[in-house]
Amino acid sequence: MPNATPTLRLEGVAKSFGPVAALRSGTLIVQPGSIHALVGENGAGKSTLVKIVGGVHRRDAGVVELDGEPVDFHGPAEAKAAGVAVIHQEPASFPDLTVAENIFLGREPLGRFRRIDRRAMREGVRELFRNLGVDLDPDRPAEGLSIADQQIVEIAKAISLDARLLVMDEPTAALSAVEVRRLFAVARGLRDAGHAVVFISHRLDEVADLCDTVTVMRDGEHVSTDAVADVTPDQLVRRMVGREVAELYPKVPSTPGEVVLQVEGLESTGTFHDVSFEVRAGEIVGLAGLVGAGRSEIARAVFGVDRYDAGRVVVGGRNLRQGDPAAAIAAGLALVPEDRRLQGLVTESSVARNVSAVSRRRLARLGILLPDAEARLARDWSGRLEVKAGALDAVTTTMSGGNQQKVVLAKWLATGPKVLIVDEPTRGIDVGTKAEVHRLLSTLAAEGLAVLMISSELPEVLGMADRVLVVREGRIAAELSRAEATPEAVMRAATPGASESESAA
Amino acid sequence: MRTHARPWWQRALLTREMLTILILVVAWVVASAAVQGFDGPLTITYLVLDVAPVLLIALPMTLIIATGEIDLSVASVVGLSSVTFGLLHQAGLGLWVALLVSVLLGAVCGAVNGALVAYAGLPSLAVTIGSLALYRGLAVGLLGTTAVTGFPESWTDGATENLGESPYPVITLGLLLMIAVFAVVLHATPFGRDVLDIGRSSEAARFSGVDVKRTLLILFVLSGAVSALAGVYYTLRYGSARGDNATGMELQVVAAVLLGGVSIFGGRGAIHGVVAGVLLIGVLGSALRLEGVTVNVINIVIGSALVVSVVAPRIAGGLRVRRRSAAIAPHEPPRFAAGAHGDPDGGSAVGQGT
Amino acid sequence: MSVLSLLRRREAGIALALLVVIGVTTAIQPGFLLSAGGWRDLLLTPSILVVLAVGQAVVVITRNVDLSVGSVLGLTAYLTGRLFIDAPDLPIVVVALVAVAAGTLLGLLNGSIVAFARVPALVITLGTLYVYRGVTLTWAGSDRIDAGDMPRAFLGLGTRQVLGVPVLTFIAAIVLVAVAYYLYTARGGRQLYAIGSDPDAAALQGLPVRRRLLWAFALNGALAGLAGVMFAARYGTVSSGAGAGLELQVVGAVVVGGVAIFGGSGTAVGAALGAMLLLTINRALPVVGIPDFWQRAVVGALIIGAIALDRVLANRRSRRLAAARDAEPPPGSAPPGSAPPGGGPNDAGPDDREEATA
Amino acid sequence: GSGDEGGGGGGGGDDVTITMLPKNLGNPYFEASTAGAEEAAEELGATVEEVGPDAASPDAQVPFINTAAQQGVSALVVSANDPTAIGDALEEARSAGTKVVTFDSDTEPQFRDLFVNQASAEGIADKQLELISDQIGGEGEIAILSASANATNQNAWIALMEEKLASDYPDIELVETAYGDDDDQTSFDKTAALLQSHPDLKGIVSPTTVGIAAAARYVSTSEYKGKVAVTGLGTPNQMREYVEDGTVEAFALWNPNDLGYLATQAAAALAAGDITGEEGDTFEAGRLGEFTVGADGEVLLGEPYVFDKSNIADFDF
Ligand SMILES: Nc1ncnc2c1ncn2[C@@H]1O[C@H](COP(=O)(O)OP(=O)(O)OP(=O)(O)O)[C@@H](O)[C@H]1O
Ligand SMILES: Nc1ncnc2c1ncn2[C@@H]1O[C@H](COP(=O)(O)OP(=O)(O)OP(=O)(O)O)[C@@H](O)[C@H]1O
Ligand SMILES: [Mg+2]
Ligand SMILES: [Mg+2]
Repeated sequence: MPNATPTLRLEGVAKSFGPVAALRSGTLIVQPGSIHALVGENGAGKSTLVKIVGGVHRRDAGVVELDGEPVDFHGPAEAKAAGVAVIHQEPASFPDLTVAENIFLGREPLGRFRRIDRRAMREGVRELFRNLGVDLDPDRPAEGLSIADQQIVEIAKAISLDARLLVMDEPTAALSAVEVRRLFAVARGLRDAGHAVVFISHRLDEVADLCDTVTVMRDGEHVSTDAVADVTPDQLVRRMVGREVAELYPKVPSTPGEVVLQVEGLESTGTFHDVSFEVRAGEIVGLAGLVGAGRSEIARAVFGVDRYDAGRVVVGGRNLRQGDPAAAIAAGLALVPEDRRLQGLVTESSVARNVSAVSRRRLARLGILLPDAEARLARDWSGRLEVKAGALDAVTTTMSGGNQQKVVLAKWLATGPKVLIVDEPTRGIDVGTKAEVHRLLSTLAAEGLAVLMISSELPEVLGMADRVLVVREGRIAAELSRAEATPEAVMRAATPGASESESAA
Repeated sequence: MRTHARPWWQRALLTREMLTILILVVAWVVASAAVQGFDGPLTITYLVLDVAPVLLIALPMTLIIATGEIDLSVASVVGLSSVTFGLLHQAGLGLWVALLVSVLLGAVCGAVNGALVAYAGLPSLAVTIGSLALYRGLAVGLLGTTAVTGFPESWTDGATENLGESPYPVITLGLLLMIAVFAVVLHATPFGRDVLDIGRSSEAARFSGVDVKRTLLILFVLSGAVSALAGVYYTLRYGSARGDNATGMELQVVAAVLLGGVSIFGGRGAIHGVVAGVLLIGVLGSALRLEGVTVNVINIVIGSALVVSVVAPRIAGGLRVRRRSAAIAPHEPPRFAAGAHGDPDGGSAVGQGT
Repeated sequence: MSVLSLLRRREAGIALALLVVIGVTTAIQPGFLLSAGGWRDLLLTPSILVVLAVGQAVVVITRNVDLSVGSVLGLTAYLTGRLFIDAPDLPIVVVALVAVAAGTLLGLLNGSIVAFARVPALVITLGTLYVYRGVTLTWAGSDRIDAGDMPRAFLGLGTRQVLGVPVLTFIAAIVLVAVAYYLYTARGGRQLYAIGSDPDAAALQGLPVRRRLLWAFALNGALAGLAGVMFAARYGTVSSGAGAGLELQVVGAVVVGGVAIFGGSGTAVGAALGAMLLLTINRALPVVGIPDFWQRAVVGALIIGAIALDRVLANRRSRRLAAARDAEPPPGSAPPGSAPPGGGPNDAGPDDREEATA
Repeated sequence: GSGDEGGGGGGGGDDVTITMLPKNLGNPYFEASTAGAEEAAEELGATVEEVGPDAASPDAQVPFINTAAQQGVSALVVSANDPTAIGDALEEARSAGTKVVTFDSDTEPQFRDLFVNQASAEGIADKQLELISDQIGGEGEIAILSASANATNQNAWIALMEEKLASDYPDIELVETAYGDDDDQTSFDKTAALLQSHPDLKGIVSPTTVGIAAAARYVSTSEYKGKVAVTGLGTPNQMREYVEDGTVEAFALWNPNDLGYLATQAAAALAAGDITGEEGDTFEAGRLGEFTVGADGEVLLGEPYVFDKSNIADFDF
């Protein structure tokens, strides 16, 4: 390894959010002129580390140095000023501003009288986009940009800073193969110019392709740092997971029964097209695809929180009224949404209130809801799912992600559903809980529940599903049986621009 | 697992509502001791009569604000219902019919607001600023220069009479009934839970099968109908139906509700707090007037109380846990960057001017 | 910017509505526009509201609101008169500057509570609405400033015309141009839009959110102070109740002018046109034969109509954008659904406590 | 009648307390009447306290009436914002032992003990018509700029003026009655609107002090100065400037100071039990001399006084 002063040095950095220790001991040393991969499971603390480097969070403990100088950023502005550019995992664009304004916000080129020079700004954006090989109108509002385009805007913004350290948190998650290659070319150019780049991705092939060094994190701690050439993907996975992968997916075999959920020709302008599939009792159907492929939208439309333009949803032989979640619930549908903080839970409410949120009408006697009935239901289900919380009236904001997810599951299982749709059921959940959730889903399916599982984690889909549907650009691109569903087959079907050398980790 | 993290008395005492109730009690005790004339029986009578309309309207307003919306048109509905009630009486209709029609009209006014907010998705603040002008305009337009008077004594007396020899006006019973109904609805029915859930996260509520739109519509209809009822009371109390009745009362109602501990962002609030908030404003006004303090000072006291009641818990809470970036008034849940939110250091991450 | 895109803007619609109102009314009563007085009143009547609306627009763009403007106007108008009485030797310009400074201070007070305590602007400014008004009432008591108390030269500002344009209209126009220029071409101006568009993203970007909020409230306060001076000059009498109830009219004008109440979009020009439209309609109604009493109803219907129209236009646009994603194959993977529209004000993090159920 | 003991025990006849409740605070007209009240109180050895709402609405007046009842003051002197709306509150105050005198703007007679009338309604209506007719040469269009649409006294005068116009002034046409709500800004804007919508307008009559000042101010700086006559009821201080610059030829008013003085004298006489408010009762009112209670419990101050260039310098209120 080179011995120059590292551009970035983090040692023993820790960060907790209330009771959640997101980062216990983050260590990362990035040399100038190198591209450094940071890998780890969901919730390993990668984004938290990045946010500390970018000045979004302040560390609780540890050392952060830039070019050998200790730094302590009080805000993103200071990090930016110190030459750190960060592409955060969730793009944060301003829908009301134009693309060009989004990119140059706060550092617009100025003309006479300190007035913004829009022409120069537009030219600058065109130049950036030319380098990235994309074709976006700098003057269009950011409102309505696809996730991929938002990501591109973020990338352009970060690159335009010309920083000594560029950190990219899963920039490729939403990009097509072509765009990924262009991004890599830009990153290599920066490296060759002596900049340091940190690259986070769940796709290990990308890591092998682009990076020279790789750091593995697990449960908020540093596990290892090696030259990419020195480790195999299998080794990396084992370090990330901390145990053998197989036991994570305790699949219980079951025999599918009759069709419970049937979706026919579902269509929504700009989002998904001609979506048809069915789910049988006792079956787990996986819905795979790239982020932004439209899987969540399909689930939301089926459940009724979104409307659709054409097609129909049939549950237990009866047509489901569209745009009416209450009807869906009555028909036996349940949806564990992908964003538990925003959609799954009323985080400001207590465990008890969340668990009883859907069932409370059933619990009421003469219209009056007795706290006892509510507490009994909550105690029952949170006990069954082993929710760890101080008390039933504890507010869920402070709970760990895994426990929050269990509360969401408890809420829906308490309704006694026939079909359970789970969207990213284990996102941001630690390994132990993950296995628990998998075991639970598997058991429920064995008891005759129909499960539709959306997941961006390929191993999860492959490990749990009896059948895999692959969504690409809002269309069902392939249906694969458990036997046919290899990582390669799924990725090939999922990636737009045909079957280029994409393969899964 | 335990059901409660704290014993019941701590849970009851450590609420925002208790603060308002405590201040109310202190104000009452101090006024009784120090203000001449305050401890007389007339004080209670006048207090109840004076706060009645604000209290009535504050009840549905509590539910609306608890969902994170607002209804600024209430005082205009009071005016409009006062006018319809008067005109129908003038036209020779029975007062019960007039009352019924006025309340129905109020419900319709509320339904218009509700439809625009819930189904057309328009911001309630803007919509009800518009309907505030619209309904007041209709009221003033309908009655023009005149006021309708000459309501039967039996009705006007009913609005102000005391219960037997007690200092409590008859309407106290009605008020208590309304308070009880709204308290039960908000705190002990699934509907009330829906209301609070919508205020905390309307997105999550929708994903739990709550019909957010219908709930909002119901609340606005309720607000319109109760405001209209308050309008009828107003008319009878003053024996005069006028288009400009209760002008500006919307801000009094909102101030009382917020003083009672309801969060303007929604999701938090309790009826007993709001009742205390309404009474607190009434008691302060009554005591200060008895002391010969003029309206101006009363305005200052009420305004400061409002600001302090919002800022103080913030500062107190901020010392315990520095909380997240809510620098900005009514705002949507962020679509992204969930991580940036829970940051306990958010305070320092925001707005570092160089 | 091309002529076509200029015509398609939201402001063009309001301008058109304004022209129609003026046109129809003039056709019925030519003096409405074609007499010296008509022309003057057309320009003069809205000038104070224009100044207030432009200031309010800046605050609303940041996803806040300032309900205390009416009270600030009252206080500064009275201050103006008081200064003329108590310090008759002060030049008019100094008096005006003192009043503007006082407005700025009051605005800063609002802004700092909102920005530092992080509490909703609606509540805070509702509180200061009462407080500022109370201060004026206490200070003024039954006192009133009469025309005779103020210098003629100052009162002249309220009525004098230069080149056929009233002085106050000139002032309003200068304010409008300056603020519009700032909002459109200054970095700080664009940041106000960013803050209103997504406050959390703005913080994540490292924008100086607090400083900008303070600045927005201060600017609004300063303009309310200026409006107070204009009020004193135009009406010649200032009592402690001056400007009472003006806040809702101002917010109404801003909303009619196409400034979204949830921040992030709208222009100063729109707000100014909204103010002109409201007051011109007010004056036109009696001329076209609609009695006085119905004016407020028409104004209310207009406000509601304007917001509804905005929503229809926004829906059309997002549908178009969604359809566009299907039409031209996007560079990236498939487009996800656009953001849900509207969205209630929630999740801004009040205290983490369950409300008492007992 | 629960306040009897408290009121009687504490004060009795020697300690007369009077509450002065004008339509609203911040109105120079009432400032003058309160000054008169204080003058009278001082002469009588009574105490007078002025209270009132910031806006002229009846519902805002009620709490102050209630407060007076709670305090058990000897007498309440009030200018009513509505003839009936404050009636109940006044009755309760009276049953608590407080004497009620209305001045300037009356309630219905059963709600008060006395009404001190500034001038008879006929007198006021006649005087204003006389003034406007003189100023516009006896013919043409005129408009009225009133206070709020519900003001009792305004409406009574306007009704009388309309009658008189029809019978005695056939060549004068009343084209519109506008309402300025006793608010400067509204009155000012309403004046502009009146002139706008009636290009042939010859004169404006504003029977309210706020309205006439606003109208005069608008006209004085417009092209209408000297062409459109402005008259009505105003205070000399507010109107001096416009009389001197020729915008206004003449206007009328009684002396509000005297009005407050007389109302307070009457209130004290009631409180002392000297009079009961019956028709024919007489009482001594300090510097104003002796007054007799007329029909319906009315006490008449006198004829309105006309102010013009020749005499306006002699007054300061
Ligand atoms: N603001 C926060 N408040 C509470 N917990 C948080 C917060 N941000 C992150 N966490 C928790 O900290 C842990 C680490 O999260 P982080 O986002 O850093 O993971 P990650 O490695 O980036 O995962 P992914 O691969 O899914 O992006 C998770 O358990 C997460 O739920
Ligand atoms: N332009 C946008 N503005 C706001 N939110 C968006 C936008 N695009 C996508 N989203 C949201 O981001 C989330 C992820 O995208 P989406 O659901 O379309 O893809 P998906 O196939 O379900 O991907 P995944 O579930 O793997 O994240 C969704 O909740 C969607 O509503
Ligand atoms: Mg991450
Ligand atoms: Mg998804």
